[in-house]
Amino acid sequence: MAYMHIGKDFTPPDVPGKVTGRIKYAEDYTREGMVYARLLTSPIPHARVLDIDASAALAMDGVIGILTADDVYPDGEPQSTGLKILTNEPTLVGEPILALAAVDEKTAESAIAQISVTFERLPFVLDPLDSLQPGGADAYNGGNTFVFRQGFAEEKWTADQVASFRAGNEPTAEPQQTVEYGDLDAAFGESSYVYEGTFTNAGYPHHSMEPRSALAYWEDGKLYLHGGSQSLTAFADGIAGIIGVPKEDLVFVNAATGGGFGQRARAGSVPVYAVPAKLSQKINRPVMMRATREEEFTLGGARQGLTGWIKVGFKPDGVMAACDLWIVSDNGGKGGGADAYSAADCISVLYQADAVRFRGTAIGTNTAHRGAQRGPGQNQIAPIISPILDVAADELGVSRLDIRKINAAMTGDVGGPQRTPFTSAYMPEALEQAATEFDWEGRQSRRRQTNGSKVIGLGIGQGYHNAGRSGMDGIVMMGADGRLKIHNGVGNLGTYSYASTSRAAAEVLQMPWESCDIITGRTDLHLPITSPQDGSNSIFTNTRTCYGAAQDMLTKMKEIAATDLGGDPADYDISNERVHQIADESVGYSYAQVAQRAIELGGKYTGSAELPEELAEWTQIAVSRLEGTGFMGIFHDPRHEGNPPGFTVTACEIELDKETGKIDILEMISIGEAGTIMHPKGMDNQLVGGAVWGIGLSVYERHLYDPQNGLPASTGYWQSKVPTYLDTPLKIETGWVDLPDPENPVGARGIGEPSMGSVSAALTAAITDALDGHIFGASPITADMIINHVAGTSEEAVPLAQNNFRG
Amino acid sequence: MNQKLTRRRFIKGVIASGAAATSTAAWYSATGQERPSGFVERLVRINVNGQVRSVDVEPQETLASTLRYKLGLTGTKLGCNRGECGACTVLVDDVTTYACSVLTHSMKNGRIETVEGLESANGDLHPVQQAFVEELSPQCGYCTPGQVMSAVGLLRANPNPSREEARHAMSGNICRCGSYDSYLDGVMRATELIG
Amino acid sequence: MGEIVRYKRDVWGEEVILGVSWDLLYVVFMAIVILLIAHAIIMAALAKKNLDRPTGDGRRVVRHESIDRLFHWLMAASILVLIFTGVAPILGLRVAWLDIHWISGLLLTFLVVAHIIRASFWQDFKSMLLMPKDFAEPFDSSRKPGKYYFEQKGMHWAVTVVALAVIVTGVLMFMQIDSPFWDRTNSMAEDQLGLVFLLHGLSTLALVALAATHIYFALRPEKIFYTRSMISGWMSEDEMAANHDTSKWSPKEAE
Amino acid sequence: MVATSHDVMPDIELYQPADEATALDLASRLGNEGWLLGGGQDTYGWLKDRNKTPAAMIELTQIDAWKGIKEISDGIEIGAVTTLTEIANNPLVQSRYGVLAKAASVVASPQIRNVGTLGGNLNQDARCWYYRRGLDCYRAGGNICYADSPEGLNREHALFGASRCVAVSPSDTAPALVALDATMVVSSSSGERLIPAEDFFVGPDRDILNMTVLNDDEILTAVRIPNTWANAEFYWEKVADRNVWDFALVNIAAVFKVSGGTIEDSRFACGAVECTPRRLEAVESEVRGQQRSEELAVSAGEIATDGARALNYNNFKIPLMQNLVKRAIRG
Repeated sequence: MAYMHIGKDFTPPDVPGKVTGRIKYAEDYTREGMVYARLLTSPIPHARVLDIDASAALAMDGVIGILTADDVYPDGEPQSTGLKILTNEPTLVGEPILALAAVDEKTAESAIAQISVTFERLPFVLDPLDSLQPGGADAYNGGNTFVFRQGFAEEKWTADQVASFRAGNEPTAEPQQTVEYGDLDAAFGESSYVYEGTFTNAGYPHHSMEPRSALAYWEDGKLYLHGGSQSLTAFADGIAGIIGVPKEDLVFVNAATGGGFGQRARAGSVPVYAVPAKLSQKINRPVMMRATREEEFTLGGARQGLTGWIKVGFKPDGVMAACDLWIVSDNGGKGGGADAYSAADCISVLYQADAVRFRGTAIGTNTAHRGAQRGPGQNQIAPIISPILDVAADELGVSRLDIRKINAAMTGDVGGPQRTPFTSAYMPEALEQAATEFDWEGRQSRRRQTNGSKVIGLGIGQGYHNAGRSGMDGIVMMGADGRLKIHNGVGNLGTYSYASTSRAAAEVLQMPWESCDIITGRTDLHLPITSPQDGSNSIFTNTRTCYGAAQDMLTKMKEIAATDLGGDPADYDISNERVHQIADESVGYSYAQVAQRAIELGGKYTGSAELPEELAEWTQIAVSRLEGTGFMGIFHDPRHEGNPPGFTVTACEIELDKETGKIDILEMISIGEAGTIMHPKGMDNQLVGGAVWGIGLSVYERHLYDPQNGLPASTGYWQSKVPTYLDTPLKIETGWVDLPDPENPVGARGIGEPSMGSVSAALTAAITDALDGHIFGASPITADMIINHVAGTSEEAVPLAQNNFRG
Repeated sequence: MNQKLTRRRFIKGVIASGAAATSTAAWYSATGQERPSGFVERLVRINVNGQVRSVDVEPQETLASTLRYKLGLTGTKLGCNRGECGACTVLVDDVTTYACSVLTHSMKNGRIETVEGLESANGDLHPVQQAFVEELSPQCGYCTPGQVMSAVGLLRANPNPSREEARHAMSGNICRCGSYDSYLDGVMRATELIG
Repeated sequence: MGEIVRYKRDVWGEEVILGVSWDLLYVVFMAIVILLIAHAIIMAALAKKNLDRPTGDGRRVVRHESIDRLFHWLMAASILVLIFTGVAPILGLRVAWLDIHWISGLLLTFLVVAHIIRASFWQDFKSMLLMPKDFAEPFDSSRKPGKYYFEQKGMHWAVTVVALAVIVTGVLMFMQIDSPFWDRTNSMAEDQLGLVFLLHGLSTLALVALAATHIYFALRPEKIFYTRSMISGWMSEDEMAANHDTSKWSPKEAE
Repeated sequence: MVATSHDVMPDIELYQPADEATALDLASRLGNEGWLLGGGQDTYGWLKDRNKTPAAMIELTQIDAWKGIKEISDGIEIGAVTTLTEIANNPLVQSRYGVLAKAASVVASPQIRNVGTLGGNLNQDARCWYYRRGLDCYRAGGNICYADSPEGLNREHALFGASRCVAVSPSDTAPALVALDATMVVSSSSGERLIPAEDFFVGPDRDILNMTVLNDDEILTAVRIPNTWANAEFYWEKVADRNVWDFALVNIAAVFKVSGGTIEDSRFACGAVECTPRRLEAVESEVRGQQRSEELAVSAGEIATDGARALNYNNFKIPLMQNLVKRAIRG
């Protein structure tokens, strides 16, 4: 289809502000009378606050006040996992206990040093398997796991069960969760190659560039909150609840966010924004709470670490017959996510196994909180499963590309334990495109070629994430100037999806981009509800809403024109910012005119009547404030059917130095399969960005805690090893399949998460390739692990440990 | 308060016959001595983006603090405040420098440039900025001012770098979004714009 | 100055004992020097009255068997080495002291244990026992002691207590460093560790004071024949008669 | 009293002496309350964290006499506050002492090299994570090592010369200077002393609180590199996790006098395996008079790690160090 906007590059309106430094992040704002808050955080991994003596601090010059958990939770803290605003029951080092406000940060820091907190030290644990041991410590007060609607519970295995798992065997304990489909035994029976082994994924920290600083002040009964988030209205909707301010009284200002990869999608991940809000309320001054990099590590949280056992069977032709997966996941100090289930789901989707069984147990540890972050489960399992596929291919004499093609998902297939059909799926096309552009076949002659201590490894890998939601709302407005105002509640997290989804509205109305304004950045501009911008969903979810709202406006334009100018709405079409009769283009209204007429007519044309049912409360507030101010197109998106997948395929060639353990990625190409491409440069950014994340996951990023005392050791960029320019390829080639998805009006699906998984899959496959098929069963695979493997030395590591060095 | 008493300090105490070291300022005032020469004056005139500004700068103040909180130049970002990310990169006499990890007093004789000072008088973007827009180099944008400054510093020293040279020159800037490839595209595009 | 105990923060930020304040080393050292100088001055002032010292000529009796002398000097050497190696880093001397320190410490421990066993079973243990009646000895010039006079016994037992304290804490500290026999762990809680360091430090200070006093008296002109006896083993009958009660101590004649 | 994350520079005095005499006078007057400031890249983190609390900083970078690279009768002299970037790009250093130019060019990141000085790189403090966190460990004057234990995070720690503290020398330029047999020029108000590079660094057995033999009143003002190893064949390699910012897991600097394929003489130094740069004299004697060969490389590599005592997670440094020695000998 020939689109006016879709699939074309454009400059999102915030880009100039980013290159000039003009765009404002939360900490760039000031406010008359602003004071500075700093946090006092727990130095102890698991403790109970017995007493806080802040008298000396409060007596200091320049100290304004403090905020404690008792202020925040006058009726007691919620007894569940999940992050709290402040707590008297810290379950990890760095958890905020109180905040202190002073005239400047230096004073605040000095004053905090004068606060005396008496703790009761409680037993702590840093690895789920240690907690599962009989007598092992529990991370939470009341257990090591939290059962929804039931509360804390304690789960223990026998010592033998833990030891046997650590020794590499299938866990024999009862899992918390079991999901399966197909006849597992029969499928393994059909298999001619079966791999079985344990694996460990370290968690990886969020570490967005902008620490989660926030500014809050109250004016005329309204709370103004400046903070960074991935989602604008979805986040505001949630944080209002956490702070306890009515939605209509919260103005959330968030023009730009310095990085969001999952942990800033939902307010529940950032309850600390309530600290300046509540402190400001208490001391009646604007409060800027600046978070340090170290605090950002703790507040920002991390992806779950997984410790698992996997058994995969392949039929003689390479078809994946069965996959049996048993995962103990690390829920951290504040509860975690469902990564382990998603890992199994991902294997089912990507490799279309005949039978899959997933068993899982999630256990808390006194480490950073875990949650949404670029590819929950799918990306952790990518570096584990991909080398297994390669070893199977070699064993079965199938090419490594073919084994992926044979098992690839396509339209009409189903995936996951729920056997959900895809809205569309073009994995074979993506594989083919990657192989062609990379010259996969041609490169096979270079496979395992050596040059001194260096050896070439080739890898190809796939990534997947469910990439689309629905059920949100859309609003477009037009004033008498005829400009289209697209009210977009999507967060500005750097993907530019707030802009590219808006282009669906412009497309519907055939509106030149110069005549469009995206209304976003702060909620007092009256924005509709959206889904949180996690799970690669924005493009799919919000093209639907923007498209729908513009469609509504288009319908209304035709109605007005038909009413005023005669004929039936169906007799009208649009072009060149006019709505006109198809038969006689001279009969019609300019958009400015039709908007003027709509405003005169009022009623449903200005949002005063006939609103869609089921509009979210948040959207209703926005509409009520926009009502009568202009021509309104409004839409509530019905639910879609099926699973809109985001797929990627990556191929890479590496040179691995067996003497130094260093890996040089010589070439890399990533192909996206995300339906219609909305914004090529944006797509390219997601692919190259995901690649850097995939490289970090596979070979660099660490999540270290000292087992002796529970202190986090990877709180900064240096210790957590976020990849740099020189750890990533000089050039990452990208491409995309670009076939439309039927469940989206413009054919688009999301891509953010899979772009990381396929890179991790390809890179670890290449490492395994370079090391003659050695499977580490771990992420990351760091230089020391490679050196030890090659030299035959080993470290005295605890097997399957997640937050420390692994064996 | 730290009760730590290092052994060396004890030795010094013995040698100096028990004269305990204290804060120097207190020591000088207590002993009635004049401060040694070289003590810094707080009020300094610094050249930022071509303008000379008078600022009251604390002795220990970092350049990033002065720029952001005294001069309101918030384009210079604090990502880590520890020289581990590069978001605060500015140019001092054309040399890329972490503003979080130098003292304003150390740089006061230099020509300081921040991302706010790159546009021409008529508001045109600097070629690097223009190229970064064209190539959609930034993602979240938080590291972008630092990336821009590193690229500008590179192109002043080497107007025609190879992509490999560019990535080495840019390597002191972390981009957590992973937009390195797009930034390098931007740098290469900028070399074309500069011509 | 003025503090006795140094504190530090444990790994979770809570204040715990770090050890003794080494300022006290200076204090103890100065105090001992002043006391001993004062003693020397007083003794010098009183010197005229004590002109007729016993002579070392004439018949000799055995005061210390060669094995005892060997024990003494080995202990003395190890203690001096321990003090020097322990104090050197405090004084800021850059010497690789730790290995010498723990090796000497082990030697001292061995000697002390051996000495305790020997003294308990093979030596005249009673001769060193400090009895209540002995406390009258310094105030009654008519009372003469057996083999060891009151101050010697006092010194011996003070050194015993302090040396045992230093050894016990030293062994605990030794277990906290890597050695040829084991790899260290962090099994001891930091507050306990601090207490051990404190006791080791305090006993070190006491040992420094005792060692200084001991050496001072060993070098005093009126006592130097004891030092000679610790080197050569004998004292003269004259010396014995002047200072000891032969009814309580009857040594055999020296060869 | 409770741990909190600090981020703001606390009050501290700053002196910017313009000449040598004033600087030396300040160093002597302030003693250990004065913090010598080169480029400050190993300063502000300490101060912001409030883990080091000197009363004043003495900035040395305004003193022109201590800057720059010049030829002297025997080799070259590099002022201690010369930036690493300048050293890496200096034609004299590049042509005659390539091993140092290479080492300087891979320190940390470009911006750090732009302000970071040679003196600062040589005098930088241990990078042990526990120590940097401000824990009261041995090196901080405490009575415990958190890293040297079965569970401690000691992947980056020492193979040799540990004595209670197991931190390693983090410097890249230090091994290069040891290999080049450089001399440190150390000044104080009472005069100047010359210290061979090898003796400039001190292990925890001799001084657990300091990484160098500099006294409180002393300033490293220059480094002299003799002609002995000018234009020698050299090998430099740094293996770190990431190629920017990270400190070496192991680095190696080696210089060779080779004649007709025979190694007549050589000097080897490795960093990050001991608290000081580790000179590999046994390797030097092993290769003396030998032809470069794979066999020689292997045997010398094994000799290099004689006496290594690995902790729980740094075993890998043994093969890594052996491999780097091998690579140096292969050329």
